[in-house]
Amino acid sequence: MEIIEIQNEIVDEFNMFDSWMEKYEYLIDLGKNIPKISNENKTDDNIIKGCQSKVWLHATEDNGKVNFFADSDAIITKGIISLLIRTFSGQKPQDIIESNLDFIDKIGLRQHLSPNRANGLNNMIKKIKFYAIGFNKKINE
Amino acid sequence: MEIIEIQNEIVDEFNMFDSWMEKYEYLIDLGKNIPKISNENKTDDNIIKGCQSKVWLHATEDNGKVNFFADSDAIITKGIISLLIRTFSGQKPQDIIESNLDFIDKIGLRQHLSPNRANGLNNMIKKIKFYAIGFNKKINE
Amino acid sequence: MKDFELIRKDFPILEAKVNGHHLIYLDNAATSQTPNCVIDSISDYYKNLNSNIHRGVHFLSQKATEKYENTRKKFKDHLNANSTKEIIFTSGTTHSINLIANGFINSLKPGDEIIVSQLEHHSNIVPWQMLSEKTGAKMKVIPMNNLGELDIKIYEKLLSNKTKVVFVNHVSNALGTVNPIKKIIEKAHRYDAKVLIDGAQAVPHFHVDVTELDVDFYVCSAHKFCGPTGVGILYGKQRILEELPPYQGGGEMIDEVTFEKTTYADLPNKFEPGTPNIAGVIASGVALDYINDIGLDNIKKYEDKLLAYATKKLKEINGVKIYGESENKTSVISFNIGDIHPYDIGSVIDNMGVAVRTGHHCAQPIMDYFKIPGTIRISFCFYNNFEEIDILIDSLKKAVRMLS
Amino acid sequence: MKDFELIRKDFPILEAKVNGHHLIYLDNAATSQTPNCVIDSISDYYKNLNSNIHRGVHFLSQKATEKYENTRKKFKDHLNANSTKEIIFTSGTTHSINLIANGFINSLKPGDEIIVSQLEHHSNIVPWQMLSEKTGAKMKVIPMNNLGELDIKIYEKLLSNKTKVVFVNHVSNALGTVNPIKKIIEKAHRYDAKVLIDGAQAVPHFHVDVTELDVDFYVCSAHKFCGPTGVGILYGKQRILEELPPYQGGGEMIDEVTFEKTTYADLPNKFEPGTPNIAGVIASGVALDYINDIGLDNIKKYEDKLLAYATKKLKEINGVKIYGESENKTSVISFNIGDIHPYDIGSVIDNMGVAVRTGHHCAQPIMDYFKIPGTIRISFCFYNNFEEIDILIDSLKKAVRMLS
Ligand SMILES: Cc1ncc(COP(=O)(O)O)c(C=O)c1O
Ligand SMILES: Cc1ncc(COP(=O)(O)O)c(C=O)c1O
Repeated sequence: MEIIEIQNEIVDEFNMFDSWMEKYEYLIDLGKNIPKISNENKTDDNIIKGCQSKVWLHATEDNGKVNFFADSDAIITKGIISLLIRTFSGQKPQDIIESNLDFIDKIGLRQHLSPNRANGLNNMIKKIKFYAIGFNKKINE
Repeated sequence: MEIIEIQNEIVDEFNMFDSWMEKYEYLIDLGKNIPKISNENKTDDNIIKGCQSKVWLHATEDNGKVNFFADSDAIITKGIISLLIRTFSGQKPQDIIESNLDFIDKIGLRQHLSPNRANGLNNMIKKIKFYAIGFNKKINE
Repeated sequence: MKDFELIRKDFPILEAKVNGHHLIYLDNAATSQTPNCVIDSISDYYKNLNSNIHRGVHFLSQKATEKYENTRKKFKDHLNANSTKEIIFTSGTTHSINLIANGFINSLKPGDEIIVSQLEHHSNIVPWQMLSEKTGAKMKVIPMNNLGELDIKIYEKLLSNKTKVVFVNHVSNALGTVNPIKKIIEKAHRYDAKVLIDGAQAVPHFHVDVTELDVDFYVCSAHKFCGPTGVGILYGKQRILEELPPYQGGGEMIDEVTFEKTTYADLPNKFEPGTPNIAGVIASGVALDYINDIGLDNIKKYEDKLLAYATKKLKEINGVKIYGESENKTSVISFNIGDIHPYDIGSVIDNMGVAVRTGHHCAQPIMDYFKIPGTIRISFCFYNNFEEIDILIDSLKKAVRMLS
Repeated sequence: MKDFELIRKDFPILEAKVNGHHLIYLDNAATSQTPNCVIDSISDYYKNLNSNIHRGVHFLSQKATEKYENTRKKFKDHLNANSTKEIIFTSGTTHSINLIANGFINSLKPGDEIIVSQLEHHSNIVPWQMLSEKTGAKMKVIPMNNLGELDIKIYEKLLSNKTKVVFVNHVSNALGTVNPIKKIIEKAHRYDAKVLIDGAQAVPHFHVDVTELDVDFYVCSAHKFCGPTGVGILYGKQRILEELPPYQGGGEMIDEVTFEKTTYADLPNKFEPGTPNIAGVIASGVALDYINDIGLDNIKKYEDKLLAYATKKLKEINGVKIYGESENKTSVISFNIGDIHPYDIGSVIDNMGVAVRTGHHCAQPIMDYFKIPGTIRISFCFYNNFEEIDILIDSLKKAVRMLS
């Protein structure tokens, strides 16, 4: 599936819920099933700054596609990053770089995130694009 | 006349005026007739701080009585200090030290003085009492 | 005794709704809410007497200066200082501490020592760290125990003739511990060390008497005692303030300026250059009057009851661990529940209208001590009530259910 | 074109009475008055979103942070900065200048030179004097001529490779002269010197574009452009701000704190420790919107007319001497009448409801140049009108009659 399709799928899923509580519960569920980063990759380099909770993010490239792995000590944060991983894992670097991320707003999450967390989210997206840019360079060499 | 009598006299004089303008005009008149400080006594030591205008104040002792001389570059300030001189010149140091100065409030001037000027006025009174204390010591030695 | 339910009506923000729920504001240690009289005093200032102070000869300037200086007198009286020269208005506790720390820049030298406590807010650590770097003076730390209390025995051992300054908060913002500052001050003075007490979390909750404490510097922020943002109050002993070099240069703090030489004005102006937060300072005085009308003794009694009730109720939740269990505490409870990240709980109950703080509360050394990333912190003001605590407890239980 | 008479209704204080007379407020260079929208935004803040910013996870904190940061964006756009990281909120112009002066404390050394103009406000002299004393760098002064204009020829001669910093105001608060800062900046940059422009008297009156000016630091105060007291805006080039050491230590300006080491946060937080004047900053943004709604071009045109009219009328009074007669002036007239002390005139017309400033206007070097104790200064805002100038002139004539 293309990034845009996955995003639409996520928006549809979230639209099924009426209350923020159900959205949060779903997010927590997702968090529990995040593609876990291996312990040796839980390095300081892989920590994303700007969150009250710690977030580690690692990426590998396989056959021109990027795979993401992450973890956090806070479960809601894990849920959020799992949405990002679902969107971007298995995609081509170029597509990641060019993607647009308005689905976060569309699922009505932004208003339930603290600025602190929103800031953390922006940093996660930055880090994901940063990985993609790196792999893109490597592929094109 | 005793200090308190002079003060009452001043209060009576000012009570004759209805408007601040007349009071100011009277003050300006008084300022013009201030017992002038001689030029050699216009030293930095004799400057009173805390006014936007410069005020010089000098005192001499004669037969157990204090005489004050002053000048200012602002005429209203001169008027104010001339009231003080009228009250205190020719008085005994001990009487000056013990005197009360509420006549300033009674003539309704305080509300027409800026805090800056009120501050300057307080400093003038301090300096006058300071002179009196000095002379008192000398006399009692 | 005041009717604390009636008091709530003075605070318009307590009517706010969050996500359809009534706001329950339990983040008072970060900033307290503002009663109508304080809000009105700000409007009133701008509608009737806004003007630059001190230098003006005109009517408005006179009125504004009078109110501003009268506010200084209120704080002098309230803190029981000796003179209005000992009260400096700043933009906040952080600014005040930096002002004092800078005051020691010429007198400290390598070999000297400054003593800080492990319980401090970053605002009372970083300025001294910067000073220590600049002067070569060493920082020593009074450690705390498991209950969140300072170890006075070790403090005594740290003190010596090398000690030049000691800085401790009166009440810890992260744990609520009330420190034995009278003892701390007395012991420091035996070695001629100066003491700065950070009273940001004390002044809102009980009465402080700087003369009785014999403290050298005492600082607090208006926004923590129902006043506006942007105003700090700094008390310093006159004799010491007179000796300190000025901090910032500008208008009003000088006596005469030429390009060759500038002479500084007397206290308090020496430390108040530039146009101050005039409206804010005046409103801080109104806030002070407001809490004095209620009475700090009444406030203390009532807040102690809230604290005891909330502590008891919290302990009934499975897995709750409270950090800071000194006998001497005010109005703050820091805690975690099981392994759940404090941030997760904070986010969930926020959506239920309950405002608490999570994180390190600008006191990382305390978090390091307990080896935790942070805590959930609830903190009371006198307008909080028992019903709100019940709702908090309920929301916490729901959050735990969602998150485990 | 805006109807400037209608605008007066936005300012409640203009209805005030002094001694039975209508207030005529001509002391706008000291502080400007505040429109209802700004006053209301402060009340609104305390009634609806008061909360400590940045660190909170809860609703109020989020709303307050959003508004605060959105205000930063407004100033970034207005000044045409490159990034919100370049906008620092302080407590005023004086604070901003001290912050920057302190930033040079490690890089200046004996032999270096800093250049100031003779037209400066004490706030832009004293901090640099203090820096000069601490570092051994020398201060050089750009002199002015009889018209109150800086002598650019001499400035060029003062510049050399030794020059590290130049600081000049955009508009002189004492004389109203608009300085040719674009030229001043350009010439300083040829020697790699940094330039700080004190825009306290410029930002209220015309449009300022920091990118076009290529200025390194630009500072102003909200209370001079219809905003509240206690708020300063500091623009600095990102690259340079990043290199400067932090000024004050505290919460929010740090990344991590241990007793061994502290790492500082990114811009702008590095320079905003402690709880800022949140309500004030947000209200400053409202003030900015307000003057932008009127339009700075409209304001400039209208104020220029007021200035021309008042200058003409004043000159008709016998014995009037105006100080500061540059072709390039805004909204300020400094003058004396005959030998009459300015203080006397100020006091008399104050009793007639006319508020002006007298004295040295925190610019003693200018008074020293003219060998006068001070001046009477009138200064306009866009809510002043021609009728008010007529009343001023009338009052001055009466005062002269009384005083001579
Ligand atoms: C040119 C100039 N610089 C600096 C200042 C100081 O501003 P503030 O008092 O707001 O710090 C003023 C205001 O008096 C000024 O006119
Ligand atoms: C103990 C303590 N010290 C200092 C501060 C800093 O106060 P402000 O942010 O008002 O400067 C706080 C408030 O957060 C505090 O709780």
